[in-house]
Amino acid sequence: MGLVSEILTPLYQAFEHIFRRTFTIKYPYVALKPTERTLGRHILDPSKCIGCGLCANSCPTKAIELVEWKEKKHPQIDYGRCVFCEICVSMCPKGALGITSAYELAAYDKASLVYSPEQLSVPPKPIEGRKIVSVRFYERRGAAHAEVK
Amino acid sequence: MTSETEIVENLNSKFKEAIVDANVQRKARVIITAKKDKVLDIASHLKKELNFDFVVSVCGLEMPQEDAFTVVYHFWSISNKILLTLKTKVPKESPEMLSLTPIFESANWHERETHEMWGIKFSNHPDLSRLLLPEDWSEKPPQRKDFTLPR
Amino acid sequence: MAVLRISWGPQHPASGQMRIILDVDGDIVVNAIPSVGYTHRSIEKLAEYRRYFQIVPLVERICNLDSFNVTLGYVQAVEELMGIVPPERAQFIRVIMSELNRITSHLYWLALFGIMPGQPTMLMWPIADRELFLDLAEMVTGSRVTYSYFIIGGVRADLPSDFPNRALKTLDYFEKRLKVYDKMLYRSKLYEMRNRGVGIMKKADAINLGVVGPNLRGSGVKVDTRKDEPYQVYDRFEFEVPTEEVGDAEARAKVRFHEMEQSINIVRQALGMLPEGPFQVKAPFRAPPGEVYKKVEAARGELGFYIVSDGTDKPYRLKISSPSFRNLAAFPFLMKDVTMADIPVIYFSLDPFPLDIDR
Amino acid sequence: MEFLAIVNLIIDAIVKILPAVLFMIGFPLLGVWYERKLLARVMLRIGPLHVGKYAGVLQLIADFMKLAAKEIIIPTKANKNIFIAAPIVATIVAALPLAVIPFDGNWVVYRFDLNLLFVFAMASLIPLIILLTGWASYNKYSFIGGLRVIFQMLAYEIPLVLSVLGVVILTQSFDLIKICNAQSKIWFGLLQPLGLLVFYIASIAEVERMPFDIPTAEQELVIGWQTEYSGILFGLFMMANYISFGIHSLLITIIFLGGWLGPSFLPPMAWLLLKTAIVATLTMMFRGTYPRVRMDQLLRLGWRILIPLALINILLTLLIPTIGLGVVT
Repeated sequence: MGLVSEILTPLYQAFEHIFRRTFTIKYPYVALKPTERTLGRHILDPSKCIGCGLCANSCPTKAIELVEWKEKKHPQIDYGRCVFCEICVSMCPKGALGITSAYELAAYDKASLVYSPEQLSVPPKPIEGRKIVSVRFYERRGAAHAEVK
Repeated sequence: MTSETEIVENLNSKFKEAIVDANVQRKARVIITAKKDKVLDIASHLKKELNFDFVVSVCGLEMPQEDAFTVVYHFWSISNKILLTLKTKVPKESPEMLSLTPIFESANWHERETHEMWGIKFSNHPDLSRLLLPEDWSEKPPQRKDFTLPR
Repeated sequence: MAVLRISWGPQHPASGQMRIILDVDGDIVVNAIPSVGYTHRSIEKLAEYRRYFQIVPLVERICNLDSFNVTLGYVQAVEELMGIVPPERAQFIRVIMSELNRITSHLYWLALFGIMPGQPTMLMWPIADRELFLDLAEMVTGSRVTYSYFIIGGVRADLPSDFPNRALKTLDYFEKRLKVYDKMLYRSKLYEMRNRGVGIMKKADAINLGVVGPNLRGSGVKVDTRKDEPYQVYDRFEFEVPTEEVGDAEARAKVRFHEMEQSINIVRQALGMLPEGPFQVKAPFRAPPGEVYKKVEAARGELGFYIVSDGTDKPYRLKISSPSFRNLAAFPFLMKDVTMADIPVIYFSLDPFPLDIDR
Repeated sequence: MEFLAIVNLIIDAIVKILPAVLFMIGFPLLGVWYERKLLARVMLRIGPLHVGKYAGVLQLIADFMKLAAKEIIIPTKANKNIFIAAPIVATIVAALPLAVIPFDGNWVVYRFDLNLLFVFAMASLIPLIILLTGWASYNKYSFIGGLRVIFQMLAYEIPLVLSVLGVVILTQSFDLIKICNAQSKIWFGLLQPLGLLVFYIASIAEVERMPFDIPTAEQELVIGWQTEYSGILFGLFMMANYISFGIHSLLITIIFLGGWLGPSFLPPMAWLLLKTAIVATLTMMFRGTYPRVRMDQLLRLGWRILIPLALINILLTLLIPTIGLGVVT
């Protein structure tokens, strides 16, 4: 009897899972809602930035470079190199560099991954034209399951 | 249970000439510096008498203003819960010493890596072939201090 | 039949970024030679060119499935070198996140261990549940895989106020899921046929080869750094160190299963005892000259950091003794005179991670 | 008048082969889509999604077109003729049994008395083609995969045939139509559960599906004997595999589960296809539940358990009429 149950119990488990909610979401059509702390691209406050270069100096991957903009030095960030460790933000003495939760940074070429100070100072656009879901968690229905917000 | 100081005393009395320096760094850490020709004897003593079970890591080290590489072995004892650091110096012009693999099987792969990264030859090691570096690597061993990375 | 030499990897559905050269006689493997190094990134050398605080994002790439535990090891070693003690709250947060990360890593292992005999369902379910723990990590740190959350002197940010509730809820749910895995994998007849008696490593062999972590405990040796050399606040929690006597693939799998249960237990205790207070202290840039060897119990086993400092703001030498590298010694030993079908089972019962092997 | 007769003949012929042809094309296309969708749900995923209005139904057509458009890569040292011919021959041989399998009491392409034997004969040809493929590919994985197929065939062809013998003894016929019609009172599956069990397990091994897909074991042999194949040649092998999977599901239904017999609110063919779909679903579920067994375990199961069970089944069958419980005859 033990043998039969050892063979049939997994089959029952598999059948049971057919009727649960899926944990995958249809990503290009719906987007995950970032949490409050999600590390996305930076945002620069040009009025506070003094161009001291501490961010560039402390960056472990040398992703930050200081460039001239509006007759002053400002950081320019290469997202091909950035590892989102937040060291530059914690190093900034004036709080000019911040982090947003815009996580969709994919681009078609390497050059457009380099964000100039001008691009950095513009706040990121919110995700538009798509459903934004937050991953919620339901005990009875399956694994993490997406709920439309 | 053998305490840290007992281990140091035991080694000091047993290998008077071979041990250059032996001290207790802190709780559960013993550092020993020994001459290279006696390392094999010390290792077998560590295994048989002092209950050290396996080699945790082997690494090379190059201290400034020294004409020698330091080979550092770390041993761990399960029963005593003590980590023993055994250092020995090999001259830079002919970096060669006896392998501990016949005594500690667990030193095998670590010594291969050290051989590759530091160019230290472990004679009587069973297999010192390439491990991590590409097969066509022809430059000097990369972990040495005179191998500099491009900035 | 003549002996065929087969390259099992690096371009192979089941090998990961490493290769095992197999000498096969019919269906029997007579000899196996692991060939690694495809993902060598020379982290030890790169670290000599970076300041202490810049190395945190670097070392967590040793094993990005287990990055909390890896960074914890590094951060602890530097803290001991600098002689600073992080505040108590930071230590609790570190323990919580490390244990959650141990579950995450073991879930990933469970997924791979489940698919190696050819069952994709056991791949997807643990991966699905792993997402929940990644969500928890994202809630705290902002990233899902490489966190850079532990910094020298504490943690980067405090726990969010709703974190304990959500973590407890996730753990309650996860306990139920563990029962499902138990039925699906551990009590399944066909998995038992594949795993029982495969890749037996006796106690003496395991010690002699120097394997670590769950593999060593699966052979009946009770070694766990959290008990032997309690770091952070591990000495305040009550937990078991699960061991199995047999030393085969099934025993190693069971050890990891029970470790997940123990991790749930530890996180629950830690969340209950979480003290108030600061979460970081200021750390100096420079470390005094000296050397330190510090180890942690990462998900794959004991992970050691050996740092030699010469008094500057960069480590003079950083040596990483990674668990997967030490488990590599068991490969040629276990993969002898087994059938080819056992190779993936043995491989993943040891839970190697090629990035961790190569560094 | 003559012209009309010819047209009638042609229409008759088309109607006659219609179910077989539709099954040959439809089962791989819909079956693969259904399997992907089903297993995706077991694994808590969504599955095919984009192609087609509803839930990616047309995914397989898109996949097939992609495969057809791909370059056919032939290894330098491979035996070219066998390498290219094998998938084509395999597909034809796999589909041939459909010519004699009835879809209805009298809806069959070509009827003759020994059609069950013909089906088995064709089914046992496929492993030979696969062995040739493994040898012709000039690849170590392919070669080992080909050898494994032969091992598997030797171990499972025998119980497959033996398990049906019970039914053949009861009906005294090798004709599938007679076998099926003999089940109007009770299904042979209920009368001979042992025979059904052995036939089901052996047929899963025969079509190389989980948990017996050892010759194409992904984690060990990349995909075994198919390793060197790409493009449409790979697609043909896949089609051949699914056709034989469909045929074996049909056989189980016809021999053991009453075939097209059922309450009359559905046409006979609908009953047949419905039961086949249920059998196929169960087989697909195994793929989402069980790990693959090892070669030695598979052989042990075949030689030491299935063959004795099949023989016991024959013995019991012979006892039934002797004791006087004859239900059928």
